[in-house]
Amino acid sequence: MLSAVWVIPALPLAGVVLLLLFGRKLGEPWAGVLATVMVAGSFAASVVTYIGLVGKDEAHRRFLFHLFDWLPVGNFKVDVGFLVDPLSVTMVLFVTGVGALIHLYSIGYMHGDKGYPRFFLYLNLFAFSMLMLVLGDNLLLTFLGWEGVGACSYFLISFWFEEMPNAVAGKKAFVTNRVGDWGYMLATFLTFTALGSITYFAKDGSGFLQHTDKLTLTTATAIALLLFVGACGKSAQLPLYVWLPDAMAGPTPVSALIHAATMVTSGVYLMVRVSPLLVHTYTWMPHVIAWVGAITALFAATVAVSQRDIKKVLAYSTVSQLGYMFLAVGSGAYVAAIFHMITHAFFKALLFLGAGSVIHGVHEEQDMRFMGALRKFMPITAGTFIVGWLAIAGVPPFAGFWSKDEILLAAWGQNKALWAIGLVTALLTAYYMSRQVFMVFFGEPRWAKEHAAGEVAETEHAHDEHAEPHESPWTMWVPLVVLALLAMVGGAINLPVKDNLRYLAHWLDPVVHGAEIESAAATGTKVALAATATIAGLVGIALAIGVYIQKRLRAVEPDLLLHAYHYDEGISALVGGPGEMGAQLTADVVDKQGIDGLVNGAGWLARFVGSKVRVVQTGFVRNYALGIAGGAVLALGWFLVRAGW
Amino acid sequence: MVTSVLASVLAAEAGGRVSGVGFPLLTALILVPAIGALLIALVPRGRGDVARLVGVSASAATGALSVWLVTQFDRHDAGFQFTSDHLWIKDLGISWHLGVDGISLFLVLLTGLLFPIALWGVKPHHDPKPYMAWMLILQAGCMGVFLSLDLFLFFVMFEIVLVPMYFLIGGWGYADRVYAALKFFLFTMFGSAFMLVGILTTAFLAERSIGHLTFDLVQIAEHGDFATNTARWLFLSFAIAFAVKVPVFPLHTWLPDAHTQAPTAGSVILAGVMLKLGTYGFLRFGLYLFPAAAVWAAPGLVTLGVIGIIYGAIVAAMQKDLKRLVAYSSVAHLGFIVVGTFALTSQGLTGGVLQMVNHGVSTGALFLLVGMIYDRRHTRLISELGGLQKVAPILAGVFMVVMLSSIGLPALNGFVGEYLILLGSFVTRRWWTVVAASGVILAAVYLLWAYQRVFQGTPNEENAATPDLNLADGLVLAPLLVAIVFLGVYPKPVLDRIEPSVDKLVAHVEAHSNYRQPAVYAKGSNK
Amino acid sequence: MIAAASAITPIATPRMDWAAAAPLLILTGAALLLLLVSSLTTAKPARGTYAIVTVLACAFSIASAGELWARVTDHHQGAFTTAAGALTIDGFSVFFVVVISLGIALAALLADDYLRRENLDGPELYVLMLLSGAGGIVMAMANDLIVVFLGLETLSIALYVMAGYNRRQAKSRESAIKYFVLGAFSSAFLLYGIALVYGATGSTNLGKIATFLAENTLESRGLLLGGFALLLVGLGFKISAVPFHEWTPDVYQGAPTPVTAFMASASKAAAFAALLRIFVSTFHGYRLDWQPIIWVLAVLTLVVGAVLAIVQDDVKRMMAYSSISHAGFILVGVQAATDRGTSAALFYLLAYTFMIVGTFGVATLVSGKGDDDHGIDSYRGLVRRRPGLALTFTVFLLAQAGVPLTSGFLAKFYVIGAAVEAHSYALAIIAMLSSVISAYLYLRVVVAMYMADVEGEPGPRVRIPAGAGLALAIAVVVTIGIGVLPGRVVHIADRAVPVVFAPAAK
Amino acid sequence: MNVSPSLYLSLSAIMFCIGAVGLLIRRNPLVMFMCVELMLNAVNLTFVTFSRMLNDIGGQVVVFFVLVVAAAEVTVGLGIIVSILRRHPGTTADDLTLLKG
Repeated sequence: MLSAVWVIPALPLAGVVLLLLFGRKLGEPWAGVLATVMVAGSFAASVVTYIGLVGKDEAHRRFLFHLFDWLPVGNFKVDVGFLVDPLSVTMVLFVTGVGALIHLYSIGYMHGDKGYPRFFLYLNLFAFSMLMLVLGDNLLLTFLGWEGVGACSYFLISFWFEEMPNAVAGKKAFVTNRVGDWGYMLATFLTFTALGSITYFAKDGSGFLQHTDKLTLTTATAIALLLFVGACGKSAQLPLYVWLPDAMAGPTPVSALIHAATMVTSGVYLMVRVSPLLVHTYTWMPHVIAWVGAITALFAATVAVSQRDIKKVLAYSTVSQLGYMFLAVGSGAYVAAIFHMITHAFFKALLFLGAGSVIHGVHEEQDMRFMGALRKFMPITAGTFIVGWLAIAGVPPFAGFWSKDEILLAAWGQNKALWAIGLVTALLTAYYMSRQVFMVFFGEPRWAKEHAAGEVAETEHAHDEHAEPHESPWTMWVPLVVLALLAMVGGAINLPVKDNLRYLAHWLDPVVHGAEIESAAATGTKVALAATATIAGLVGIALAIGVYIQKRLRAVEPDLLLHAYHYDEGISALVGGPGEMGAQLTADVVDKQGIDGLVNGAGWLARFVGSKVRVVQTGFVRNYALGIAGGAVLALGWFLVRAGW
Repeated sequence: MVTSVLASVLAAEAGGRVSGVGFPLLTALILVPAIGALLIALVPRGRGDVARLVGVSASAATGALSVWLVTQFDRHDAGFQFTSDHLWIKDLGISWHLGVDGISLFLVLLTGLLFPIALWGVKPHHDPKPYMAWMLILQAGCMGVFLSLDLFLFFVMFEIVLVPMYFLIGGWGYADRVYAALKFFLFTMFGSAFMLVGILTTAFLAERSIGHLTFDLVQIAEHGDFATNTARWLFLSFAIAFAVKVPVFPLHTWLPDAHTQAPTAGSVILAGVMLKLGTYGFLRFGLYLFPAAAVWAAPGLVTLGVIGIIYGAIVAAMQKDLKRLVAYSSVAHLGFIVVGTFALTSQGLTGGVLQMVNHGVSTGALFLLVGMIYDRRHTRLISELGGLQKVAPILAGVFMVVMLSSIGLPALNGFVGEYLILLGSFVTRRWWTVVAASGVILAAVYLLWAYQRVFQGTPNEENAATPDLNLADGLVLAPLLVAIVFLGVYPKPVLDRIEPSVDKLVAHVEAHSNYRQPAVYAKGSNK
Repeated sequence: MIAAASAITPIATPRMDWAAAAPLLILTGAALLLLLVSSLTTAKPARGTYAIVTVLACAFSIASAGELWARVTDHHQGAFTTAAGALTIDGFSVFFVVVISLGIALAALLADDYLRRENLDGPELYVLMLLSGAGGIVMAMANDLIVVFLGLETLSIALYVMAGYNRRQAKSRESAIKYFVLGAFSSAFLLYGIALVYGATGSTNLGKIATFLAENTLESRGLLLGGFALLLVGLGFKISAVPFHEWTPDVYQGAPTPVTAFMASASKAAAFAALLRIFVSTFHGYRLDWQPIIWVLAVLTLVVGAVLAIVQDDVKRMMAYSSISHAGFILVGVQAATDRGTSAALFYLLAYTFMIVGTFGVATLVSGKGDDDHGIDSYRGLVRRRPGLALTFTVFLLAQAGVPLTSGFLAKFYVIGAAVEAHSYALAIIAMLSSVISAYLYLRVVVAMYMADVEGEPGPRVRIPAGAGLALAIAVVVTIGIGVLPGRVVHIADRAVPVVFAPAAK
Repeated sequence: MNVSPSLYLSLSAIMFCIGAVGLLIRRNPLVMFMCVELMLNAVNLTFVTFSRMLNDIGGQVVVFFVLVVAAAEVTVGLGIIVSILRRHPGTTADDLTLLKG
């Protein structure tokens, strides 16, 4: 039953083809239904595969499925084939699962959009690419998915292309990702030239992960670094995170699916996938990953504190949480990374969809300053959103608590400073999420004011509709509820309380075996750390209450943070200013005037010389005769010299 | 004029040595379009429709022949197949020597198929009769270049293609066409000037070691031996001609003018086929003829290739004319091919050859699309376009796919070529590759930016009136789109046919120079 | 000539092989016939009679040349001299008989209608052409410097008159006198050169000179080399090599166009024949002395011709300059001083004859009545008025530019090959680059014909008379024919290298 | 008295140069033409001298040819010159500059 694995990506692909051909005919809602069914189907297939894999004993939980040769040239062989092992299956499960839910959600959310079929076409294409990324049995096939999801996110971010900002955001996402892909490509070259293969595992044992020990320290580190560059691009880590906040320009389900749950985590997946290689790198390499992760986490958390756009907050929070995952990877806690990835997928998807539902409810308003008290109008959304909040804030027993705790524990083992940063981030996370919840669902309604004031252009159309915020249709809240449940109990897949309850750890063991660093900390320390983390979370919440509910404390929302330390603006200014000027210079001065100038100059020179020389042709016979005589004299001269006279 | 010789040659074929299928397939590939041109000359004036019919069918027939050639091609034979060899000018040892191998096979196919598409897809704005005739002569010439195995014959074909293209640009081009046509002709002739001297010198020097004067490529390549420095000079004399044709930075400035001013079909052929004359020349008459010198020159050429990649992209990004932008993108793409060629590894060369085809398909399609946009909007200025995706979604979608292939998105053809090239050059030219790879970022920058400005945003009223693609346009583009996807997803059949010849070439280079292909690339060697 | 021979031995008149001199006799005979008949009969003959007679004469001389070719290429006999070693009959001279006869015939075809158009009708031009042609053939056959001189003068004197043939036209008169004065001037140099060589070697007979130079080494070479210099001046003038070229544009432009065609083809060919036989063959041993000068002349001729051509706006003058640049190309073949160089030059001359006659033929037609309207503007949009003519002209232009599958390309290829074989790489490259420059001017004309936007008046309709049409047709067919299947001609040219005979010792 | 032939040669050389220079500096077509004649005769002198030095009759024979040629040139030349002077009396060589450039 494992060999049915090809069905998993095949279904969404079929969806793509069908939508491409008949999308317009199907129209709403059937296009959406079709797409949803396809992804749901591949979820089912994933479950089947999962069962199939569980059926095998731990040692043999790796299944290779060869489809066809892709790029066979000389010694370089890359096939299109799938690698089924605990890691990929885990990914597949939650990608298709969460994916299916979000598809379902979109049916309602995209209601009435003229691009309805196109949207689901893209979504399915994305699902397909993501599955290729996860299932691919070699770096290049993963890269195919890798770039595929990049392209899809480009399509989806600029989905409403009539608005130039969306288009720009999409382009920015693609290009920034490309910077990362540049590193990824080089990594594949280096891997191939060092080990003669870029296949993860091969039946004949020629897969590069099967003999990473042959690598020199330097090469291994170089490969790891380059792959990490790719990961930074895809998973929005410093310094390449800039595209993610802008990506919120896309429809909210997209933000939930691509920019929270699945695509952005693929960097983490990649790192875990090559964990056998990471162990052979210089000891400083993991630190690099950990520190980049930690700093990003803190950086983004601080920025989230003063964002006003409901989605921007979640965006920065996503960046921050991804930072967490890299912190985990860097600390050798691969399981924790995956664990957090999953739980994060649950609660962040939940939060985004909730946000979407809110935006939907208040008629495309995204500025939290014009919300408030919405819990009365959209109870389900509010309830589920609150669950998500508690989960991300790390309040036990919600999913977030467990995974975050694991990471902090690992960080503690790696480096106390990292742990400290993690802790502060946890506090901030709790704080800004509480801030969001309070601003949106509690306090006094400000949306009414907003309509009275009638500011903000994009809500004009809201007037003709009934101004009251309203709950969303079932297609939208059903996924919310499901995700909320998952966000509540998701932690159960890896409970540290008893070893045999750490399912995920055991499950993933074959993959990360040898790379995973088990925390050496005594149970007491563990408990203490857990407690500290929880307290930090609660403190954050408390502060938020103080600021936004009781209004005892003044809100700290400096512009510096609102503008994300002007990092993004700085880069844009650099590219748009000197960068573009330089390019313009190259095009106009160097190319047109310089090189082409030379070419035309040559032609001009010939004509110029001609026009000067032709005056010799005076028309006077005597001058012509002079020419002959002169020639004669010169010729005579030469010959007489030759003759030695 | 081409036809008369071909007629006589084909007549001679019966007696001649012909391998492969029973009848002189390669000669026919050159002859059929040439005769088509002759037929068109007989068509009465004012019967443009007839001329067009003849033109399209003749070029389509050639395309069919080239397809048949591919089916008959023996993928296990790395040498020249379907060869036909006849003395042409006895006293100078010049012969009508044709042959095809994995390197030229798909270029022949490309030439065979791109012409009918361009001829059928784009109607000339006036005088269809001479237009069609010139086009067919052009096709014959291009075929000749890819098929000829005789230095003289090659040069003849290499030069003769200038004339039809000159007339096509000058006669059916846009505002600045005369300047562009002259520039194109003279610039290329300048390059060929050196090559002609080079060819003659090669032949006369080879005469010593071979014993009799001959211009036969194979004989000279196998038996002619040249002093190290002589070989280098000779290589350079060829290289200049090819570098102009490719074009390699800094000899590229004829390209933007020619491509922009040429009529749409002309641009398609220029970019799709004629640029390959240069890169193909580098392979066949650079590496094969002067292996050692090529190895010696490789660093320089790879450097120029890399410069081309970056430079072309930067300049392209700043263009205000969409067609000119695409033209400059060719400079960048051809840069990749040069890098791959002079990486001197199986992957690099195979990727290079494949990329020639890919570029032909993608850029050909791009020029078709730009032409369609121009026909609808009568402007190519990016600033005057905008928001077309709203009114012409299919056009936008097709453009998007082609563009992504040009950017090098995996699962589309562009990626396969570029990846193999970079992979192939990574060991032999590591740091060059690192820089070259950044070309894929820049490609995304200028193309996406262009797409954004042309297709996204809200259309103003002129643009709002733009009609979408009609069925005919779709049918023209369909084969190209199929090729784009097929070559991206399942290039194996193509690679399998290219690779043996490439390996043979690499082996030839290794045999005649101190160069050794890094073990990791060579077949069979497994670390 | 016979006199020259009998001057040596008064008693025995030298054996004269009349068959060998057949081409000469035919041409001169035809000339005299035309004169006689036309002066004796008062009735005006049917139009075109003169031209037909001339063409027939040329046909016969070519036929006789065919006979001779069979003889000289026959192993038993091979090349031979006649008229007491004054004339050499070898592949070389036979080849030139053909080239020059062709030149006359084609020019005559052009002249036929032209003369009526300019109402200058009459036999004189044909007579002059035939005689001048005969002179040219004498130059090609000459085995004696004096015979060369005689041939040259016969050629030139007739040409002086032909240049001024269009009496009513000031330009024509001017070109005549310029050509005359400078021609006489330069032939004086030639003569002086002959004198010096005579003084140095004791003979004017090429054969004797060759053997003398081969057998003795001169203690002082001054006299001989001085002779070289002056011979080069004289011949350089005729082939219009820079700096002896300045008459060319003026005369070519001023002379009646058919005459220009004749000058550019036949007379140039004859001059090169002399140059090749004297320098490449006779003075072969001294090539190290004269090659450098030829090198310089070639470069100057190539570049100056090309550069000055591109700034002209009068097509006729343009072609005059481009003909200079072509002379440079032929000089490249001469400079090689090898058999291949000679064959290359021969091939070039043959190919060029057709190209240039065709070119000036088109000019004749396009200029229209008055033969004055040669500005490039009169070619604007010719393709609309006369697509056939435009295409024909395009062929000639591209051939001159050296585009493959035309005779012009093969000529260049051949010449450059010779240069390369002789290791004059620099010269080869310079030549090719200059051809790129001159390509510009040919393309300019093409642009005018095809790409000039013809708003406004399309210009007068061009009449294509039968004779000229035939000439152009022949020229275009041959130009492409030789370009596509040159094997035969190359084979002939290869075997047409001059032979220098020492007369049988008496 | 016997005169060294080199004197004759020098004399002829000088005559030749005089003729050449004359043609370069004079404007009257007739006079220019005479200069050419002078040059030709200078050459004749050279021939005769050489033929004496080499005592080979050929050189002297040449002179006759040259004279004949010269005569022929005269007839044609005068014809051309006259045809011009008849239309524009007093034309000098420098007035003939329609063709130039």
